[in-house]
Amino acid sequence: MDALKRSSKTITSLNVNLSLLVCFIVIIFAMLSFSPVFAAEGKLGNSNTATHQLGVKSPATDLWRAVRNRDFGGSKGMSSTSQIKSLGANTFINVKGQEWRKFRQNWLLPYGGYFLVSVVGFLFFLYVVIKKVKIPNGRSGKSVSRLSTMQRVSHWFMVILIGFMALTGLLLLFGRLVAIPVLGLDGFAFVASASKESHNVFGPLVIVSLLLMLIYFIQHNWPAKGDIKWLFSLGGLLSKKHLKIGFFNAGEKLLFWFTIWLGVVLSITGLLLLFPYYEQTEAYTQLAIAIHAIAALLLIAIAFAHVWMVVTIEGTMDAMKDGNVDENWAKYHHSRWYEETTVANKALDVDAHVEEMSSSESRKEGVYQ
Amino acid sequence: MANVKFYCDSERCIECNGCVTACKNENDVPWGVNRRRVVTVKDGEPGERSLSVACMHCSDAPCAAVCPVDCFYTTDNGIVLHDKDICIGCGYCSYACPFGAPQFPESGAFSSKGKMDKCTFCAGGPEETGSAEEYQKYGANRLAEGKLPLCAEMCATKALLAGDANVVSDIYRQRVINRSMSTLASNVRIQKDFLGSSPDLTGKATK
Amino acid sequence: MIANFIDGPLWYFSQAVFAIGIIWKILSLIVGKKKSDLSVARGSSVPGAIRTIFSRFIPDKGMASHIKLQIIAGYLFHLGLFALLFFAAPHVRFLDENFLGFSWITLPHWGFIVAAQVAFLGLLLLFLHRLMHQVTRLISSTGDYLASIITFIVMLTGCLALLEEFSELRLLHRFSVEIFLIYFPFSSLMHAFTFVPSRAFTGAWFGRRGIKS
Amino acid sequence: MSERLERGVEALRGQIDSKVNAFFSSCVNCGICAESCLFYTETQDPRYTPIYKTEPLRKVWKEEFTFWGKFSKKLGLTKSLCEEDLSSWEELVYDGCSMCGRCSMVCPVGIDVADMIYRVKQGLEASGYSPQSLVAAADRAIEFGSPMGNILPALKAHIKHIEADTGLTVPIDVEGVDYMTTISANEIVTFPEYIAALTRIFHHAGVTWTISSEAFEATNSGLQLGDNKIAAELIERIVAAAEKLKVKYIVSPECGHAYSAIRWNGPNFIGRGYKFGVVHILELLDELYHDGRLKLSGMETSKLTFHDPCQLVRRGGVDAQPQELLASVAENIVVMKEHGRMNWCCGGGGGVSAIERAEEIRIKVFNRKKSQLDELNVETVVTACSNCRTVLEDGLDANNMEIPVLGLTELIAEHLVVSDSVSSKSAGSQPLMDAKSSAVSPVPVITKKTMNTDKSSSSKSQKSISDTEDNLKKIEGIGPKIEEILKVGGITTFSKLSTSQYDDLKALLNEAGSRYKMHNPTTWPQQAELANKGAWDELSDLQDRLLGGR
Repeated sequence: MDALKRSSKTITSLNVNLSLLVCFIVIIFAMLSFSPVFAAEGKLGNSNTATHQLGVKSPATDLWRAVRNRDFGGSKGMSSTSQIKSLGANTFINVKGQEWRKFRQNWLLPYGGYFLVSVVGFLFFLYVVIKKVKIPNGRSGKSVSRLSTMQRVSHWFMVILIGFMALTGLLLLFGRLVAIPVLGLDGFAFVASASKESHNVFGPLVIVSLLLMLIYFIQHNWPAKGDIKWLFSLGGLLSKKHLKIGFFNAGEKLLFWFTIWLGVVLSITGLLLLFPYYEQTEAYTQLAIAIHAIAALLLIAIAFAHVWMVVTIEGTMDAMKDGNVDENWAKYHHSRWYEETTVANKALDVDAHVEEMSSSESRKEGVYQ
Repeated sequence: MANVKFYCDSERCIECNGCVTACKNENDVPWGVNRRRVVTVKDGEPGERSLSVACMHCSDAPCAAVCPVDCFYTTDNGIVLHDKDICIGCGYCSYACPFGAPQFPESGAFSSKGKMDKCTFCAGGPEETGSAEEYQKYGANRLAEGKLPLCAEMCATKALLAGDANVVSDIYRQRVINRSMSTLASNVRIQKDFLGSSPDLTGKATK
Repeated sequence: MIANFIDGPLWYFSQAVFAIGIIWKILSLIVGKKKSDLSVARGSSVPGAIRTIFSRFIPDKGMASHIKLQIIAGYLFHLGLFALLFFAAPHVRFLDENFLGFSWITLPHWGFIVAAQVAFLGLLLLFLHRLMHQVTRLISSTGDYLASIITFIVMLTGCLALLEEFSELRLLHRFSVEIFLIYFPFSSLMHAFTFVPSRAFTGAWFGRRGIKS
Repeated sequence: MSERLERGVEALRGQIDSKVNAFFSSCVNCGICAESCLFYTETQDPRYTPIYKTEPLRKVWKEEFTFWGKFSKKLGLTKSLCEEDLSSWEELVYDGCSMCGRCSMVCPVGIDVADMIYRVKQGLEASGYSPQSLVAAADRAIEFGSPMGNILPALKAHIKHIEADTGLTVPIDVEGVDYMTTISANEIVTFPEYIAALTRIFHHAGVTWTISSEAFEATNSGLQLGDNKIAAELIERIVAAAEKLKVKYIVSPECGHAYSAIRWNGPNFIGRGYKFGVVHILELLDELYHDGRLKLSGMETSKLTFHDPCQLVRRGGVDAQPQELLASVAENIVVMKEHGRMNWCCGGGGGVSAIERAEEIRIKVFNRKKSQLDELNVETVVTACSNCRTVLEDGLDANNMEIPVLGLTELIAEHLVVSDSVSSKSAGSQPLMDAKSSAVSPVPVITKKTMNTDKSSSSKSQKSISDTEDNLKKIEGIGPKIEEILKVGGITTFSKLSTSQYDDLKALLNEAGSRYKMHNPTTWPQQAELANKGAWDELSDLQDRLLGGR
C-alpha cells in the first residue's frame, strides 16, 4: 500500500509537469505566430505616414522605403535583382533575420534553458525525494520473456542516436553560454565543429531508428480500452481497483507516440537544415531551426522523464537488458499482458506436456494404431 | 579611431559591379563567395536604383549575437570581424543577417558549409597583421596600410563611400544638400516662371 | 608536443606494429604446421579454395531469414567502411602523398557522408546485436567489444574532422587510427586479412572431397 | 595442473596447426553458426552455438599461440583452461554436436567448425572427459571387432538365412575379388536386409565381392570418441584384411560415418595411403547403373523424400549419386526445403545416438527433422545411412509419426529386373511381393503395400528376422515393447497368440508393470487367428473397425 501511495505521488507530479510543459509549448507557439503580425503592423504604419510626408526628400529614402515595403508585402510590385548569382543575392534586406535573431536570443535560449533545467531539476528532485517503487513481494526469480532481440536492438539504437544527437545539439544551442566559459573560445570551437559535423552525419540515421522503432514496437502501441481510464486515474492509482494493463500502459504509449511524432518533426526539419542551399529555402530554414530546437527540447525532456521512470520503478530495466522481466513485476505492472502470455504459454506447455507424455508412453509401450 | 562605415549612394550607383570585381580581386576570395554584390531594384522600371551591398558592420550585429561559438568581434573602429579558427560554418549568422553578408564556401554536393567568409572592410582578421595567413584567410588588410577598402576606392562614380562615419555622412549630407538645392533651384525657377514670385532662399520657409 | 608525438614517433610505431603483425600472422599461417591429407582426393583443392573464398560472401539461402540483421548490418558496415577507407578523398590524398604516389577516383562529399552513415548504421546495429542476442552475448569476448568500439571511435573521429579545419580533430582522428593499427594484429580485427586463408583452408578441404562449399 | 588436465591440454596443443590458427584468428564471434545448428535452434540454448563448443581449443590457442595471450598469461590476467571447463564441455561436445558440419558451410569467414570440434573431442578424450557409452563401445570394438560386441555369429546367421532365401551364396573371405564389402554393426543388428540387398544386387550386376570375417565391421568407434589411436587400430584391421584378400576396392556401407572413417580419415589415421580404392556403396551402385549393369524396373509411386546423411552428402561428397539412384526407382520425389548439402542432421550423428544420456536432447532436436517432414507431408522417407535410419525411426516413433524409413540400397534391390536374376525360386527375390508373404518371410521385403498408406504394417515389420517367431506387431494394439513381453511369456507366434486366453494375456501385461495394465488384449487372439490364416485383408478390415486394438 505504501508503495502504491508513493508511486501515485510521483505519477501525479509527472502529469502536472507534463501539463506545464504543454502550456509552455502553446505559449511559445502563440508568441511565435503573433510576433510577426505586431512587427508588420508597426512597419506598415510608418510607411503610411511616409507617403503623406511633405517637402523634399532624399531619393534614397524612397528606395529604402520601397525595399521594406517589398519585404513585408511579398512581391508587391517591386523586384530586385543582382548580377551576382547566389542564393539570397537578389534579396536586398532580409527582415526575417531580425525576427529569427529575436526568437533565438530572447525566447529560445532563455526559456529553452529554463525549461530544460527545470525539467531535469524537477526530475532529480523527484528522484531524490521519492523512493524506488519496489516490485511487490520482491523478485520471484522466475522470468517472463517480454522483448525480442530486435526490439531491444532498435530501442538501444534509438537511445544511442538520440542521446548523441541531443548532446551535440545542446552543445550547439547552449554551448556559448555554458561551455565557452569552461573551455574557452578555441577549446569550444573544435568541440562545436565536431558536434556540428557529427550531428549532420548521424542525423539521417535517426530516421532509420524511427523506422526500426515503428516496425518493432507499433504492434504494442495502438490505443486499447483501458488507456483512457489509465490516464484519468493517473496510472491506475486514483482508481480503487487495480487496473489491468496490457503490454504497454497509456503512459508508455504516449511516450512512444511522442517520440515518433517529435522524431518525424525533427527528421523533416533536420533534413531541411541539411540542405540549406537549395533554392527558396532560406525562410524555411529559419523556421525549421526554430521548430527543430523546440521539438528537440521537448524530446529531450521526455527522454529524461522516461529515464527517471525506469530508474524509479524497479525491474523495468530488465526488459531492455535481456528481454526478460520478473514474474512479479509483470503481474503488478502489466497484469493483462502477463495473463495473456502465461495463458498462451501454459496452453503450449500443457500441449507439449501432454504430447510428451503420450509420446513417451507410446514409445515405451509401442502402441501403434 | 572613429567608427568606419560604408555608404552607397543610390543616386550615383550605376550598377557597374566594379566594387564587386575590386573586392574579389583584392581579397582573392574563392568562387561562389561574394563579399559584395550590387542589387538593383525596379530593374528596367521607372525609379530603378542600384545599391552596392556588403557587410554593414552593424553596431549591434545580429551575426555576432546568434553565433553559437562567439567568433565575432568588433574592432576599435567599429568593424565587425570574425575568427575563422573558431567559426564552425553553422550558418546561423546568415540566417540573422539582414544584408546577406555572410558567405559560405560550399564544400561538396551535400552543401556542407565551410567556414564563413564576409567583408572585412579590408581590415584583415585576427591573424598577425600583414601576414600570409591573414591574407589567405581573410584577404587584404588595407586599413593597416592606411588605405580604404578597394571597393570604395575603385568606385567610378564615387557612389560607394567608405571611411570614418562622420566624414562619410558629411560627404553624403553635402551631396543631399546639393541635390536639394538643385531641386529647389529648379523649383524656384518654375515658381518664378509660372507664379512670378521670388522665392525666399534663406532656408527658413521651405514648406 | 603531443601533436608532434602523434604525428611522428607514434605514427611510425603504429604502422610498424600493424605491418609486422600482419606479415607475422600470414607467414605463420604459411610456414606453420600443416597436416597433409593422405586420402585419395576426389576433386581438387585449389579450385575449391578459390571458390569458397568468394562463395562465402553470399550467405546461405535457407539461413538468410534467421540472420537478417547480421547479413544486412554486416554488409552495410563492411561496404561503408571499405568505401570510406579507400575512396574518401582525404584518405586517397593521404595515401597518395605518403605512400603510393598515385591516386584514384574518390567519392564526392555526399558519397563520403552516405558511406559513413551506412557504415555507422551497420556497426551500431552489429554492436547492439552483439550485446542483445543471447548467442553473441555468450560467445563474445572483451576483445570483440573492444574491436567494435575502437573501430567506431576511428570512424567517429573521422567524421568529426570532416571540415578539415581543426587540427585538434585531425590529430584525434590520427591518434585513434594509431590505436586501431596497434590493436589490429592482436585482435579479431585480423579477420580482415585472415578470412582469406581461413576460407581457403576450408574450401580446399571441401574441394578435395568434391563438395561445393 | 592435474595430470589428466595436462594430457588434455597437451592433446589440444597438438591439434593446433595453421588451419586452427587461421580459423581462430578469423572468428569474430558473429554467432551465425548458431542458427545453422539444430542443437541451438531446437533448444534455444546459446551454449550449443557451434563455435562455443570449441572454446577449450580456443583457450589453449589464445594462451599459447598468440602474442597477447602469452603476454597476459605472464601478467596473470587470463584464466587458463581448467578441469571444470573440460567436464562441462564434455556434454556440449559429445551430446550436443552430431558433427554434421552444417556450421562449416555457413561460417562467413569459412571456419570449419565441425573439424575443430573433432579436435576438441581429442583433447577431451585424452583427458578422460568422454562419455562412458562411447568409451565402452570403443573398447568392445578393439576387443571383439565391433562396437556392439562379438556379432560375427549374428552376421553368419543372417548370411545363412540370406543364402537360404535367395539361393545365392554370400562370399566370405574370398581372395582376389574386386570388392570387399564392409558392414556397420547397426546394419547387422538392425537392418540385415541391407546384406540381402547387397547380395542380390552384386549377383545381379555380376560383381565379384566378398566379406572378410576378420574385418567386416565398418563403424569406427575411435572416430566417434575422438581417439585417433583406436581409430587407427580399427582402420588397420580393415586394411590388413583387404590386403590379405587382395581386393581392388573396399566398399563402404551406407553408414556415412563409416564412410568418412575409411574413405577420408583412414589414411590419415594410419599414416599411409591405401593400395586399394574405397567406394561408397551408393557410388558403386551409381556406377553400375550408369554402366548398364544394374537393370531396374518399376517405380515407387508413393510420395517420398530423401534424408541426406550429413557425413555422406555434406562432408563425404557423395551428393549426386543418391539423387540419381533414387530418381531411377521413384517418381514422386519431393525435396525438403533445405536439402542436399544443406539438409538438417537427424540429430544422432557423431556418436550422439550411441550416448544413452543424450537421448533426451536427441529427441528434442529431432523436432527439426519433424518439422521438415511435416512441411512435406510425405508417405515415405528414404535415407542412406543406417544410423540416420535408426535415429529417424526413433524420432518418428517419439512423435507418433507413421512414416516408414527405407534404406536406399534396399530400395534399389527391390527394383532389380527379375528376369535377369538367376535365381527366381525364392520368394524374397520377387520385387513386387504381396503383403501376406512379407509378414512371414524371413527376409523382409519392401512392398508396394508397405510403401503405401497401409497403416497396419509398421516399418518395424522389416526388422523381424526370425522365422520361428511371428511379427506380433501386426496385431493392432501390440507394439515392440508388448511384443517383447509376450515373447518372454512364450507367445511368439500368431498361432500361439490366437489360442491364448484373455486372462492369461492380461496377467502377462499386469506382471510387466503398471504401465501396461491399461492395454486390453480382447481382440488380439481374434486378430492373431486371422494373421495365422494369412487372411490379411480380413485382418485389415477388422483393424479398421477397431480403435486402439479394442
